[in-house]
Amino acid sequence: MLIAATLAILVVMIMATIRAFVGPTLYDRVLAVNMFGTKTVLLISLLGFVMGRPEFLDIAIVYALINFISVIGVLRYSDHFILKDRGEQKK
Amino acid sequence: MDTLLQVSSGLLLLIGSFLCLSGGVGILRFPDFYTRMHAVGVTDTLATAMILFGLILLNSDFMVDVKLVIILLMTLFISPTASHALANAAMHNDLAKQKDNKSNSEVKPSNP
Amino acid sequence: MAIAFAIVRMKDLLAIAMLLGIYGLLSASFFVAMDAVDVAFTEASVGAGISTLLMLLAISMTGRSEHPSRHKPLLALAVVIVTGSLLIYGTLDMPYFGSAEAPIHQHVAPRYINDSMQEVGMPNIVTSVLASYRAFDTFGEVVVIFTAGMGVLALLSVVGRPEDASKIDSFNNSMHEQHLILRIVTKMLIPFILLFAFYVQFHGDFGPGGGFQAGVIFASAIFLYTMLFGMSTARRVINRSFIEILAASGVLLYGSVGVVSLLNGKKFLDYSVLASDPVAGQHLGILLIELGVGITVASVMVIIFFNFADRRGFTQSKESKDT
Amino acid sequence: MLLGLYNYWVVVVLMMVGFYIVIAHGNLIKKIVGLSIFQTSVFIFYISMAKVDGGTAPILAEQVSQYSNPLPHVLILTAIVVGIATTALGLALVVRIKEAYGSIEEEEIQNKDNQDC
Repeated sequence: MLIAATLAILVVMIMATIRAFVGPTLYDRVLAVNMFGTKTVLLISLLGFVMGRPEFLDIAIVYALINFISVIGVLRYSDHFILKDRGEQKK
Repeated sequence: MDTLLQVSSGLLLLIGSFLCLSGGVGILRFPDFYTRMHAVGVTDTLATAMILFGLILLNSDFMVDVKLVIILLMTLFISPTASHALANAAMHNDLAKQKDNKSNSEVKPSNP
Repeated sequence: MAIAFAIVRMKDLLAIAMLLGIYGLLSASFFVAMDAVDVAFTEASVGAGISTLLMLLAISMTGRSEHPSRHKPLLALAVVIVTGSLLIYGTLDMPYFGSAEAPIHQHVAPRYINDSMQEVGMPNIVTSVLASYRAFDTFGEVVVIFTAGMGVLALLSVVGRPEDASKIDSFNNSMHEQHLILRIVTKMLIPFILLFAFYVQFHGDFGPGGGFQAGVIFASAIFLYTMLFGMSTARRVINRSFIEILAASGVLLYGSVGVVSLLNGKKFLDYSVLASDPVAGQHLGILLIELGVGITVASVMVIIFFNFADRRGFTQSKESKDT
Repeated sequence: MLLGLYNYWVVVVLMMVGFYIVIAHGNLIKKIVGLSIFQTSVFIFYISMAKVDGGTAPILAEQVSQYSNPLPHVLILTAIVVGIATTALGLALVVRIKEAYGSIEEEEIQNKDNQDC
C-alpha cells in the first residue's frame, strides 16, 4: 500500500512538472511549484516508511516550511514584473 | 486490532493517493488558472491529511508520531494560506478572464 | 532530469527560476532515496528556497527576457557531445552502482563507521566526520562562505542612505498592504521556524541536521519576515553592523576552539582537551563548532539577502525618478 | 551488465546540459543557472557513489549494520552551502554589470567595450 501511494505521488509530481513547463501564466507555474512541494513532503515521509527508517521526518518539515517561503517570495517579487507589464500596456 | 489498524491505514493511504491523482488530473486538464487553483487547493490539503493519518496509524514510535502531527498541522496552516495568497495575487494583478484569454492566445493554449 | 533540458530552451528567465526550484526539490528527494539524509536536508533548505529567491531578486533587477543569440550553437553542441561521450567512455571503468566493493568504500569510511561511536560518541556519523575528523576542511568552507558574504557586501552595499530614502520606504510598504492573512499566518509561523532551526542546530548529533542547515533555516525565517513586513522594519530588528559582527564572530568562534586546543598542547581542532573526558571534550567541541558554523551561515545569508533587497530598492527608486 | 552504470550516465548528461548552457547562451543569469546545474550533477555523482546496496543512512542505530559511505555526504553537504554563497556572489556581479553596462547579454557588453576603446 505504501508503494502504491508512492507511485501515485510520483505520477502526480510528473503532472505538476508538465504544468510547470507549459503553464501559460506565471501563476500557473507558481501553483505547480507549490503542488510539487506538498507532494515532495508526502513523498519523503512515505519514502522514510518504505525504507524502514522513519526517523528522518525532519526533512519533510523543512520542506513544508521552505516551500511556503519560496511561494511567498515568488509572489512578492513577481509584483514588480506585473507592474512593469501593465505600465508597458498603458503606453 | 492490528489487522484493523493495517486495513484502515491502507484505506486512508488509498483515498489520499486517489485525491492526489485527481488533483494532478485537475491541474493538467482544467481550462484556466482559477479552476486549476481550485483543483489543487481542495485536493492538496485533504490528500496530505489522509496520507499522514494513514502513516500515523501505521507506525508505533512516539517521536515519529509527533513529527507527523507537526507536519500535518503545518500543512493545514500553510497550504490554504499559500493558495489564498496565490489567488489573491492573481486577482489583484487583474488576471481576470479577458487577460487570461489574451495570454492564452499569445502562448498557444495548452489544454487538450 | 528532463527539467534541465527545458531550462535550456526557455527564454523567460522567471520560468527558469521556477523550474530551478522544482529541480532543487527533485534532487533533494533523490538524495533521500540515496540515503544521504543530511545532504537532502541541506539541499532542501538551500536549493529549493534560498537559491530560487536570490535568483528572483537578481532577475527582478536585471530584466526578465533573454535575447536570442545570433551565433549558431552548433560548435558548442559539438564540444558538449564530444566531452560527454569521452566522459561516458571514462565511466566504463567505474564500479557498478551500489556495489559494496567499490574503492571508495575501502579506505577511510570503515573506520568512520566502526570507530566513530567510541572516539566521538555520536550516532550521526556525518556530523562527527564533518565537525571532528575533517574539522579543518569545514573551517576552510566556513571561511569561503564568509568571504563570499563579504564579496557581496563589497559589490552591492548601498553606501549611506540615498537622499530619497523615504520614497524607497513608501515603495516597499505599498507592496504588502494587501497581504493581511499572510501576515498573520506568518506571525504565527516565524517563532516556530526559529525554534525548529535551533532544534536542527542542537539535534545534529543524533539525527540529520547541524550548523549549516540550521543557519540556512534561521536565515530563511528572517527572509520571510523581511518579505512581508518590509525592509525598513527588518532593519529595525536586525542592525546592519550587528549582523556583520555576528558573521565574523562565528568564524572567530570556530577558529578560537582550534587555538584553545593548540594552546593545550594538542593539534589544531583536537577537542579531547576541552574536558577531562575525551568523549565529553569531543561533544563540547562539536557543539561549539556547529554553533560557529550556524552563526556564520545564517548571518552571511542574511547579509546577502539584505544587500540584494537594498540594492533592488535603490535601483527601483532611481528608475522611477528617471521616468 | 552495462546498465549498472546508469547513474554515471545521468550525471554526464546533466553535466553536459549545464556545460552547454554555459557556453552557448549569452545571458549571464542563464549562465549562472547552467553553472548550478553543473554543480548539482557533481553532487549527484558523489552521492550516488556513496550509495551501498542494502545500506541505510549513516546514522548509527542498533539493528542496522550496513551503512552508506558518510564521507561524500560530508563533502557535498558543505559544498552545497558554499555553492549557494558563490552563486550569490556571481549574481551580485551580474547586478553590478547590469548597472554599469545596462545589459546582461554577453555580446552587447563586448560591443560596448569595443566602442569605448
